[in-house]
Amino acid sequence: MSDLETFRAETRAWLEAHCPESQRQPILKREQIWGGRNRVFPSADAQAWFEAMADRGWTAPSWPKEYGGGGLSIEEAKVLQQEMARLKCRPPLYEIGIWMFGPALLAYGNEAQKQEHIPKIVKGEIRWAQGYSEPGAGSDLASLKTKAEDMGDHFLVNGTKIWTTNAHKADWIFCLVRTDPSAPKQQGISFLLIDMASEGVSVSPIELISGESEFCQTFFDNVKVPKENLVGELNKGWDVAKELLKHERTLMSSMESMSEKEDFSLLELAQQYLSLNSEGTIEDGEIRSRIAQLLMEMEAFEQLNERMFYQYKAKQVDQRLGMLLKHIGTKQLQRKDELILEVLGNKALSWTAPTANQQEHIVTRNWAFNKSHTIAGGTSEIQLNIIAKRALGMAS
Amino acid sequence: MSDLETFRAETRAWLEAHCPESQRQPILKREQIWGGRNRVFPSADAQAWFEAMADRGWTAPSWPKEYGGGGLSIEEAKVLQQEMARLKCRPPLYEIGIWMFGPALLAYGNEAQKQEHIPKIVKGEIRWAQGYSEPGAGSDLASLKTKAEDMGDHFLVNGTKIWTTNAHKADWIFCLVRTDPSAPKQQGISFLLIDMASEGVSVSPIELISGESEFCQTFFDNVKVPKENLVGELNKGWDVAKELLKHERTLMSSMESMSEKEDFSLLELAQQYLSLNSEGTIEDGEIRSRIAQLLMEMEAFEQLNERMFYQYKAKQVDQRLGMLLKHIGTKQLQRKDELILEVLGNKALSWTAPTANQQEHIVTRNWAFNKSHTIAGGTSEIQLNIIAKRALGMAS
Amino acid sequence: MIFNEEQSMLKDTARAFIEENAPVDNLRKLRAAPEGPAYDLELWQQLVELGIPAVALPEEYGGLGFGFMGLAAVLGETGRNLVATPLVSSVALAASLIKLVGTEEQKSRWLPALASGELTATVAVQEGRHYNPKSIETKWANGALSGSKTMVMDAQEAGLVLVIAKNASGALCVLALNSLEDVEQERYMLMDGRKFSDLHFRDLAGVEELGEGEQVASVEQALDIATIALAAEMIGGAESLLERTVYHLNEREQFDVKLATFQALQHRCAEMYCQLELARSAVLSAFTRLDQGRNIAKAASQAKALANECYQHISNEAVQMHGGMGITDELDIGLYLKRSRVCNQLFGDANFHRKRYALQIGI
Amino acid sequence: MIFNEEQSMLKDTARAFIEENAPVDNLRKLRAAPEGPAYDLELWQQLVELGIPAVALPEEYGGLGFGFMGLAAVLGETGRNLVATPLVSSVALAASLIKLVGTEEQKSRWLPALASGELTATVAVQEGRHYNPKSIETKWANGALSGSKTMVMDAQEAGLVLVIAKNASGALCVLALNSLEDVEQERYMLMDGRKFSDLHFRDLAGVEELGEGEQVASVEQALDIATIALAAEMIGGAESLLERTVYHLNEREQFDVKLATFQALQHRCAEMYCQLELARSAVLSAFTRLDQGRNIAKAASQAKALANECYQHISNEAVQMHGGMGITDELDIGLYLKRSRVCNQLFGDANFHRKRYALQIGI
Repeated sequence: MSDLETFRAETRAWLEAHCPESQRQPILKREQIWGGRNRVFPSADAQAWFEAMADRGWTAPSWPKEYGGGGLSIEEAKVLQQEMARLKCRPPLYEIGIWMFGPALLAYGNEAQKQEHIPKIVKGEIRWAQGYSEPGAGSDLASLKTKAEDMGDHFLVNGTKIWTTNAHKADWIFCLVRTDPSAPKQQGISFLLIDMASEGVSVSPIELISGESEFCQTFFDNVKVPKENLVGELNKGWDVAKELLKHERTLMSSMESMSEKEDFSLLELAQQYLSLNSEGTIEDGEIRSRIAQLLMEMEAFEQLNERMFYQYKAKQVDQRLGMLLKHIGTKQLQRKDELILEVLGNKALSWTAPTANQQEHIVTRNWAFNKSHTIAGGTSEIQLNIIAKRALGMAS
Repeated sequence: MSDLETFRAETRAWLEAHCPESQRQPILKREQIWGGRNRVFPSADAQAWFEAMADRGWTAPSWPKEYGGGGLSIEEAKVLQQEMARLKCRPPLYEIGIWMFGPALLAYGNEAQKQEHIPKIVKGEIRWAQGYSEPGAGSDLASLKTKAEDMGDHFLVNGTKIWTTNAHKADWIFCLVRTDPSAPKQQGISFLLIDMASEGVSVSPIELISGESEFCQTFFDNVKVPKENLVGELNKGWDVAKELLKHERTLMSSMESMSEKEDFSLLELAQQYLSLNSEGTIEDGEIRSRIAQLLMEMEAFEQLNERMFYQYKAKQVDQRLGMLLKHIGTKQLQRKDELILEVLGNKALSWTAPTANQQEHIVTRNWAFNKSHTIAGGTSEIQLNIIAKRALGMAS
Repeated sequence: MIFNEEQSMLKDTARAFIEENAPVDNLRKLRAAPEGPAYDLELWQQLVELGIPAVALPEEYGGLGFGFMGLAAVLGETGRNLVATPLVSSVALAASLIKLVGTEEQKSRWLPALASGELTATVAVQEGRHYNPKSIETKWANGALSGSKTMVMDAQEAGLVLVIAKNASGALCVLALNSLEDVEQERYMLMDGRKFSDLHFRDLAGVEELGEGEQVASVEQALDIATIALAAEMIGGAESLLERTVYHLNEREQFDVKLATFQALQHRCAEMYCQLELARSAVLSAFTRLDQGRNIAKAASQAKALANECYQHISNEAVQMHGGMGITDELDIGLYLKRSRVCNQLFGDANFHRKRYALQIGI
Repeated sequence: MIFNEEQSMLKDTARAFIEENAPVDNLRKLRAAPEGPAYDLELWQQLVELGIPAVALPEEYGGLGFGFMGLAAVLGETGRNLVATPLVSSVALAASLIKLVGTEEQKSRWLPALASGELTATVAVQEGRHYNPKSIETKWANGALSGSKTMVMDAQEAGLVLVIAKNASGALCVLALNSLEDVEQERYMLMDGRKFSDLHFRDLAGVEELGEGEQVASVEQALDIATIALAAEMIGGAESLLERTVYHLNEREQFDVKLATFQALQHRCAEMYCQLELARSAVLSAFTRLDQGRNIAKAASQAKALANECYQHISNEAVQMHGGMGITDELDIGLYLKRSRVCNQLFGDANFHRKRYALQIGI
């Protein structure tokens, strides 16, 4: 047996032993475990499962062991993912610190910063928020105006950030701030960590078209930030941001599978809501073809991801393919939502919802919320620009 | 009875009396009557029908009577068109002079030019070609390089025109030429009429992907052109060209109905080539829906044209609508061609064609030829630019 | 195909009135009160005073005889500002149904009241998840009405509820209820902030039948009238969205240039405009046919299918082109987005109407 | 999902050889001779010498055992330059059919000859206007073969023609003809410049049966292998078109700037690239499954449907973006355009495969 096969066998056995039956069911949004000082576990099972994983560092399987991570190789991490999928284990931790901030801090943070923050992310003790966008800036991130003035022993921060996901629940926020107002746009920006408990920080949730308020505006009014909270060099924050954006894009493209457990499959909904003929196939030929077409393309998207994994393993990475993921993934997700609406008919229109069941209710809210996916984290238009210029080499 | 109703009754009676039965059948391309010094009528009936119409000036129904036109009002012309459609009369004359050049000459030509050229167009005695585009210029018409030097008593023309439709069959060509090389692009251009029989004019047909060669390259090598052949003012040729382009765009959008008689209807082909169920409806639900969708949109395009006609009549013209016609019409035509290919299956693939019938053969060639419609006469991309900027007022 | 002078004046009047009195915020107020009325009753009273409910009705029943084209002009305006009114449920649908199906006595009893605005009515049609009047199961037999209806518009506000059912021989018929007192009702708000009702009839007796005998063709025609009325409203909404989007792109700068200068956005807006004008042409053509007394079965399906796709596409593009703000409830864009999806389902989605159109043209 | 070292080397070899020896002009020569061979026989001999026909066959029959993934690598390259070869008809389809259906004796008789290039074979499948192997009517009964086949590839060049028929009990079976001498043939050129044949069998006797008994599953699998082989060729063609288009846009100036700088064109090219890589991933996944010995029924339909739509869309866009020159026969773009439409029909159009995929996933 190869090392990897041994690892697979051991992992499978360990998961079977440590993942309670209740944690192998599709997860509902309200049962997700996020990091945070004040986190509350939805059940004893959930807590046990989380703690077992966090102890092994498997909340961040491929991070270095010295900071509490799992220390797995990329192949081992893939095996862990496969085995978890096989047993239908719930993700132990949902956390922006795991997905985006951690990898960037590991790359750009100093030793003290890594020691301070990474273990807490792995253990889910701190919930992080992102402070990039500003009102009126849209995709033009670099036009940000929030400023951090050097006051000798600290920075004094003033300004407003928007789209700070769940900032009202976050303990810390990582921000891009302008430290040199005279420099050209992308220069003069620094990457700063700010404790949300600091004086002068306030948060106001934004109501979305889905009725939810996951995004916030975060206001900084003369907030004092210690100088040791600067990540990377002064005025070089753009580099850290770019590293982080890489992870965000990968994340966005996998949103689909992340939210899958909550929003049910197009295939199953079609079988449940459409008229079937005696052989069990969908009677209406038009919608049947449109569903098949989308499912084919979604399968191709998975195959594209798989191809990239094998390229990575073989060290033959085609950099261009990564640039496609966000646009393809989010567009497919929205097409799927629209088709689901069509399949459900008037059952998908509920809002206050006495006539809709829980499933129908979630489907509708997801449809509305998911309109954000082609906007947040780099709009589709920006993605297409990138593909044209960088992947295809079109002149600009 | 209103005047218009009287006119309708008279027109109907006249058409019934003068349009031979053979001229009420769908016309084949090879039976189209084009203008020209050397035109040959395909049959005595065709000649009789052409001459009856030309005598009344109804080859150009709304042109002034003094130049041989029909002198009809816009409403009367519409009635004539409707009655011809009702009886399925063939168009008596296919001629670029009728569609595009004549209206522009009526607007910009001097009295002598109108007297010289217009009656011959109405009578189909001269076949005209258009000399606008040049090799390598694409949509950037104004970058043209063919030059006409003022030699005192004549212009000396040198250069090459491309996409000169049927130039190898034409008697005369109207050209845009550069008369002031020092002026900015769109200035310094003049509108010149050139007899194709002039010394130094030569023509080379271009083979298209459809296998046809309707388009040519036309070369001018020290061609002497009399000064009286200048239309409009010197260096103001762009104005004449714009007038003419208006008619070209209207024409392109009606290409569909013009070629309809030759390429059969999607509806009929679908009924002929697809499996029908016992009620006569198409068995395959997907293709049935796609056909219905396109037919709906094509009907809406006709309704749009109808709406514009009523706006015109009521003097409430919405200028923006005219800008949409070419793009919508040509795109629909190409979608229709693709659907027909799909409906015919491998029957639409013939080229040398022993296994295909005449209908299948024409369908295939049309599909290939019609790819030119979204390129010639202003590409779809240019049309969309125009719509965005002029119809919607988007900033440029 | 175009508005005549009277109809154009009516359109201008409606636009001016609505701009002044019915901003989109009105819908937010209705949405904030789930138990409240389905539409602003005071505003409706003002529209009544302008004579709107009488526009399309013939003069013999107290109507103004402007033709349905006049109603189309008004519906485009209510659609532009998402104004909730009983124009579709009562004026287009219920009044047409009474006119087409009712006995002379019933017409005289109800149409003048509908024209004057004293009475509003609604029609219960839909059953199940997807609109399909061919598969109605509500039964009218032995003097009793049984079955369930869903997506009924403005039911609580209506003084008269017409119910489409099948009689003992399986043919379509219409029942008229002056009250919902003995009917089990569930009222709910949908994503567009409007209120709809489910009605359940259990052997309901003492119901008046509208007209006499089989009414298949007339019922279908009344439904077609409602279908194109809704389509006219939808075109108004899509038009407003496109205008708002172009305005936004012309205002907003990014990377130091106006968003409107990006060619990719220009082309997408141009495509939307093409789609909008095609759909609008189909809707106007259907209304023209209607006023000419011609059959509109095919035209209604064409108009609704195109309006559905147009409103859906433009609402998606509008959200996307407004960027982050487009997905906030603060902007009105999301309200149009959600309204478009409800309109999609009312009187049949695009798939339903494509199939119906195919049938009409014999394929 | 990716090429291994051997397969990558094979791909590089194939590309170098084809760039050098088989420019697109080769196809023009074949097209100019309607009565001439279906493919360049000399070029094919050189490919044989490179061992290409042996790539996917097992070593026991004289093959190289590189797996079908190796063949996919070569097909991508022939697709890029529109090289006509019997790789799909003989190497992918006929060889697979013999391997899956033939008796041990038949395999030993034919496979080594196919591997060495001594023999090429073809398979007659299609009947009627649209590909559908479920509705085959060619009959094999009482020792006689009757029926008609269309769109048969490379028939005149083949030393062995396999015919898919139904036997007396209605099950699929395969017949092997060593010669077409007693078969009525019509040979024609299609729009892609390639030659195809119609074959008519009238109570043809003395025909050898391939294998024994019912062969439904094996025949279907062989057809699936041919389907993905063609899809691999199509991806190569689409890839080449996209490269040519981007090159053209980067070269050509209009209004004093490069066409490539127009954002609307950039976004359309980016969308094409997304579509291309999705389709390519599906094709590579199907070949991987095949080499792993897994069922490819669903994968083949997915790959072909996506390849069809991808090649069709990219070829249309390529013509449009090349402007006037795109519609001339002088440029190669039109040759790809026409090849894509023929490929669409071979082994099933997108509609056929969408339905087949739907069936596979149980809807």
